[in-house]
Amino acid sequence: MALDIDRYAHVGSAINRWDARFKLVSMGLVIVAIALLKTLPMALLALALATALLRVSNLPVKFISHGLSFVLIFLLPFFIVMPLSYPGEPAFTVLGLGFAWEGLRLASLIFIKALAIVMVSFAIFGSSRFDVSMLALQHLRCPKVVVQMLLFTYRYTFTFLDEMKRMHTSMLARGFVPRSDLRTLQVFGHFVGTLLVRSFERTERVYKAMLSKGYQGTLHSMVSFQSTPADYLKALLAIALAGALVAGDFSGLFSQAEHGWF
Amino acid sequence: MHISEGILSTPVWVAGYAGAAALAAVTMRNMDMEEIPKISVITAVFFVASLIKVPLGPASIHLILNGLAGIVLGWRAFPAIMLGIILQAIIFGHGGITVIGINSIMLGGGALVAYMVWQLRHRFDIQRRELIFGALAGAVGTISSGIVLALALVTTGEAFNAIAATVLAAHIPIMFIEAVVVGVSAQFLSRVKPEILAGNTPGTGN
Amino acid sequence: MNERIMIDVDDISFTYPDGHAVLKGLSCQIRQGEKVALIGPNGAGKSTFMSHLNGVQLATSGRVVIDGIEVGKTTLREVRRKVGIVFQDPDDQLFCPTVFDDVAFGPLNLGLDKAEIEARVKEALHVVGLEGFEERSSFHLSFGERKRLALATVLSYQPEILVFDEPSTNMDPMNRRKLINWLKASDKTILLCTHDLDIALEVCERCMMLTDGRIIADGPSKKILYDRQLLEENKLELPLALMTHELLHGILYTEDMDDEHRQIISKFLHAHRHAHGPDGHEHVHLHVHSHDHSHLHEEVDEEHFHSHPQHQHDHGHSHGHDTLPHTHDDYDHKS
Amino acid sequence: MNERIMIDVDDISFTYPDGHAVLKGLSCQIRQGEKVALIGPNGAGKSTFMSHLNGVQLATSGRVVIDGIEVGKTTLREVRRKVGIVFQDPDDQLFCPTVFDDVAFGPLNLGLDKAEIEARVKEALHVVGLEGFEERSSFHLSFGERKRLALATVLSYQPEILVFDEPSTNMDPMNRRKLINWLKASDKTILLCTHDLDIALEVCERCMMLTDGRIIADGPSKKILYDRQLLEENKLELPLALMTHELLHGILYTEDMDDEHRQIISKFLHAHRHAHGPDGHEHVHLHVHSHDHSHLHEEVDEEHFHSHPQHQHDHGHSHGHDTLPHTHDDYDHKS
Repeated sequence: MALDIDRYAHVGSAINRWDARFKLVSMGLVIVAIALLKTLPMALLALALATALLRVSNLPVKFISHGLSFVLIFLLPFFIVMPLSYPGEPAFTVLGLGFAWEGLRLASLIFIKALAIVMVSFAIFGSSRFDVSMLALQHLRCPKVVVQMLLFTYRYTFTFLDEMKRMHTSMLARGFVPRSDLRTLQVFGHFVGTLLVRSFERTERVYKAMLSKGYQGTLHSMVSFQSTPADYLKALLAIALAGALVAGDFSGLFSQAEHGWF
Repeated sequence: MHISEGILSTPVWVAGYAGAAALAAVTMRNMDMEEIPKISVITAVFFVASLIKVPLGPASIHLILNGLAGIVLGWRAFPAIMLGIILQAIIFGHGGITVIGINSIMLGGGALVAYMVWQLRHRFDIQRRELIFGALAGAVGTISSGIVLALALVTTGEAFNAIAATVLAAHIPIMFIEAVVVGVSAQFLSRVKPEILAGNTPGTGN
Repeated sequence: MNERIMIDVDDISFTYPDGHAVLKGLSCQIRQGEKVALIGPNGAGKSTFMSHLNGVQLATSGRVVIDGIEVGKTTLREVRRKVGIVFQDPDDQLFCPTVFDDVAFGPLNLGLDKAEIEARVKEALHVVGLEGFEERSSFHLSFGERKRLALATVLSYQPEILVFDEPSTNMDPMNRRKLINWLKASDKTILLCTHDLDIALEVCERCMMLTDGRIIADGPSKKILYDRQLLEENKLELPLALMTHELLHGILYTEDMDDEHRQIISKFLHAHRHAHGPDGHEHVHLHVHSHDHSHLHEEVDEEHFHSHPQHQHDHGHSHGHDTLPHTHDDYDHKS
Repeated sequence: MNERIMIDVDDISFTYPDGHAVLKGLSCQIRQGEKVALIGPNGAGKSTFMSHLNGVQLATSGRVVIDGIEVGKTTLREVRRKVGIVFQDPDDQLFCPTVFDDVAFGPLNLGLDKAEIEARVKEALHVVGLEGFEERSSFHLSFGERKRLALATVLSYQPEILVFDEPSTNMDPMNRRKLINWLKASDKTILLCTHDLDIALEVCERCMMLTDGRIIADGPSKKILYDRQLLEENKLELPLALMTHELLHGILYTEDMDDEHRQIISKFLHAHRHAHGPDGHEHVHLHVHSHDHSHLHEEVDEEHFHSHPQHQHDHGHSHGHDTLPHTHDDYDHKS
């Protein structure tokens, strides 16, 4: 499982060079705009924009498509359940269940919006080093404690993932085969407990090491942000696009769901 | 288990953010310097442990373990889970940016309920208390999350009622799995490293 | 030497999906009862190679045959029954509430009956000297005890082949000594992956060097481990035992001493290597003292003072790279 | 020897709230520039003792004075500035997003200005040979690299006293050698807690043995580390270098050899220890080759073949416990 979202952060691009503070704010607004959309044509337009953004970011297609596959899996059921359970008059019936075009439209809308948002967030976080994104958040008034905890958690995720893999290997090496039975659950219960005990012991050592190096409760950083006119320009462009999406959506040019959203 | 991006109506996810911020503020009160690295490191374990897949018939599911987080971290389980959800949204695009609030309430709220159930064990003097209350906490943590999820869907629009019902039903087998895993873990921890469990004396937080 | 081939690795390669190649055409054969050291610098592929021996990773190409069974998806159960791997960090192998449960984990996976499991646990704990620890939790044991317990969890599985990853790491010297005695006395087929060249020299007659995904040298330990050039090229260091010996030679030529005496001493140090060199006597000292050290928990006795004789090496006082007697090289540099 | 006392530990005890006593009246003094090894079995209290040196744990009774400053709640900042501890597991010390941030962590906490911090980071990374790694994440480095990085994170803090917990653990021989060279060349006050008695012997002139919360022996390394009885009573083993030397003696008396020759050889081995014994010559070999090994990343050179001369030991072929020349015992058994 690849956990380092920023492993292609070194790939140069207009998005990569964008001051992370500006990127977070303006792209955040784009995400909100997409989330507000209620019509299919505007959602498709948002998807097209998100695709263009990823092209500009130069992130490898394989890296992105792997991330997007999760969204796909989670949202597929909606295509089945929504059309068959949409309230009101069904268009026709399949196997005794009413099929409503409106339900299918709603499912498509959800799917397209989700895809677009996840693509935009990949463009945001895939194009900057993780710590830089987090420090940008801190500059944007996100509480320091939260940012510090996010950085620590992220860092130790890798240590524990390695630890877990080694433990798992040693289980397999002694012939363990997970099944749908009580013993498997018990083994996993002990496994998780062991991970927790080991990490608890590690927290003590980490804290000791931090104290030894003069830790006083705050994480200082030397990362500094410097904005250029280009950063403002990119931000303005992004915000304008977000505004356009929402305006197009509210203009009444396109139909909205009757029972889906208020 | 989490809500994906794009499903909820705007008022619902905005309310989710507001509620999560309020809960985070309350549950992070009086956090001292020492807790910062400790909670972070334990959060990393929960994050990693939630990648464990348990076979369920022909398919397999990921462990949730929010009940266990409640047992171990007490009230601090809420900020911990919120951190995990933020990371998940950023790293995997699981869940999503707009649903961080509602997902935190769903799983973190479940953890808080689980912690309250776990604390009830002090009123009983029975054998295998940790196993039983751990299992209850695991089950309650899961099912509370399922209920929050269903409610969020239902308030989004009546078109989602059927989905809400399906999701709630799907939580029942997961509830059993979580109950066993969390119960066994709780018993294990109480034996091996009792100081890791939250609220070992009645009435204290973490 | 027994002719049954327990490990037969035929030209295996392993490449990660991201294109990173770890093993690049590796072959070797290990016979029943052999004790083989696998040495090489960090990152050479030792761990990956080990995971191939019991199918935790499957080769991209080539084949691994364990005691006649080809490792593949359908044979994992059988293969894992034959190959026991003792990993470096005991904590990666201990995850049960009690010592008993940890040792019983493997046998339980084999589906053995209760009496058999109990017997095996008892035996394995006896071998590592942890009888009476059954109900303890591994978290409450010392590091040395956990390291021994990790070995017991594999022994109870009764594999015919034992693979060790850095068995002596982090051990205090006394526990290291106990482990060496046990390894020397064991009659299992043993593969020892280690940086501790002294343990390799002491336990294993044969040594393979893995570098950059290939076996680049395979032969008697006292050849490979005395080959300064080979070791240095592969970021390893001469075993301490040998370094001391060389040092004496160095001093021999700096001390103020008459030539006759120097000759006598030099001859002694020289003779000493050759007496135990490749002329037939070589195993005498290895086995003579290992008759009853089958238990790790035995107190260390005088025996270990006899364990190095065949490891001494003589190439005069020069510190250059060309001092090895390459005349009787019976191993091959494959690089 | 410099007379400034950097570490002055006066009869400290430490008892956990649950009543478990770890340190039981421990005293020692370490002077500026001294390199001292702290050895002892697992569980003797080494880690707890280390935590007392920079006030991460505070003594229940007794006092610790670091370079004239008594360790206490009000002096923690000053004390931690003077004492740098390099812990065993690098993952416990590398908690920042990038290599740069990890090395800058200490200086940032000192509130230094930006240019100074950058200079220190650069220098520390240079010393451990990790220049150019600034932007990498520590979790993507190899184990050896992380171990060196952990050292850099302490060096950038520029402490006057360096405390190491098992610095050579898990290192491959090449990295171990680089570390030894660096330690030998360093002019800091160094306390080395280790099981690796060979590294203790090579780096430190002085050695303390900690057992059951007390220092039970303190003296020249070549005395303590050659005291078989003391080591065995404390579950340690003679350093390998010494074992080999002893072995040669053993052989001397089993080989078929005329008495005259035997005497010459025996005299050589014996003389060799005494030439570098406590009669004044003892530091010659330690320092003569260490002039420019201040960088861990230097290639290992011939120098390490000269590093053992003062460690040889002669006590004839007997394997008993009473063979040490106790006549010039200048250290004290306090037990």
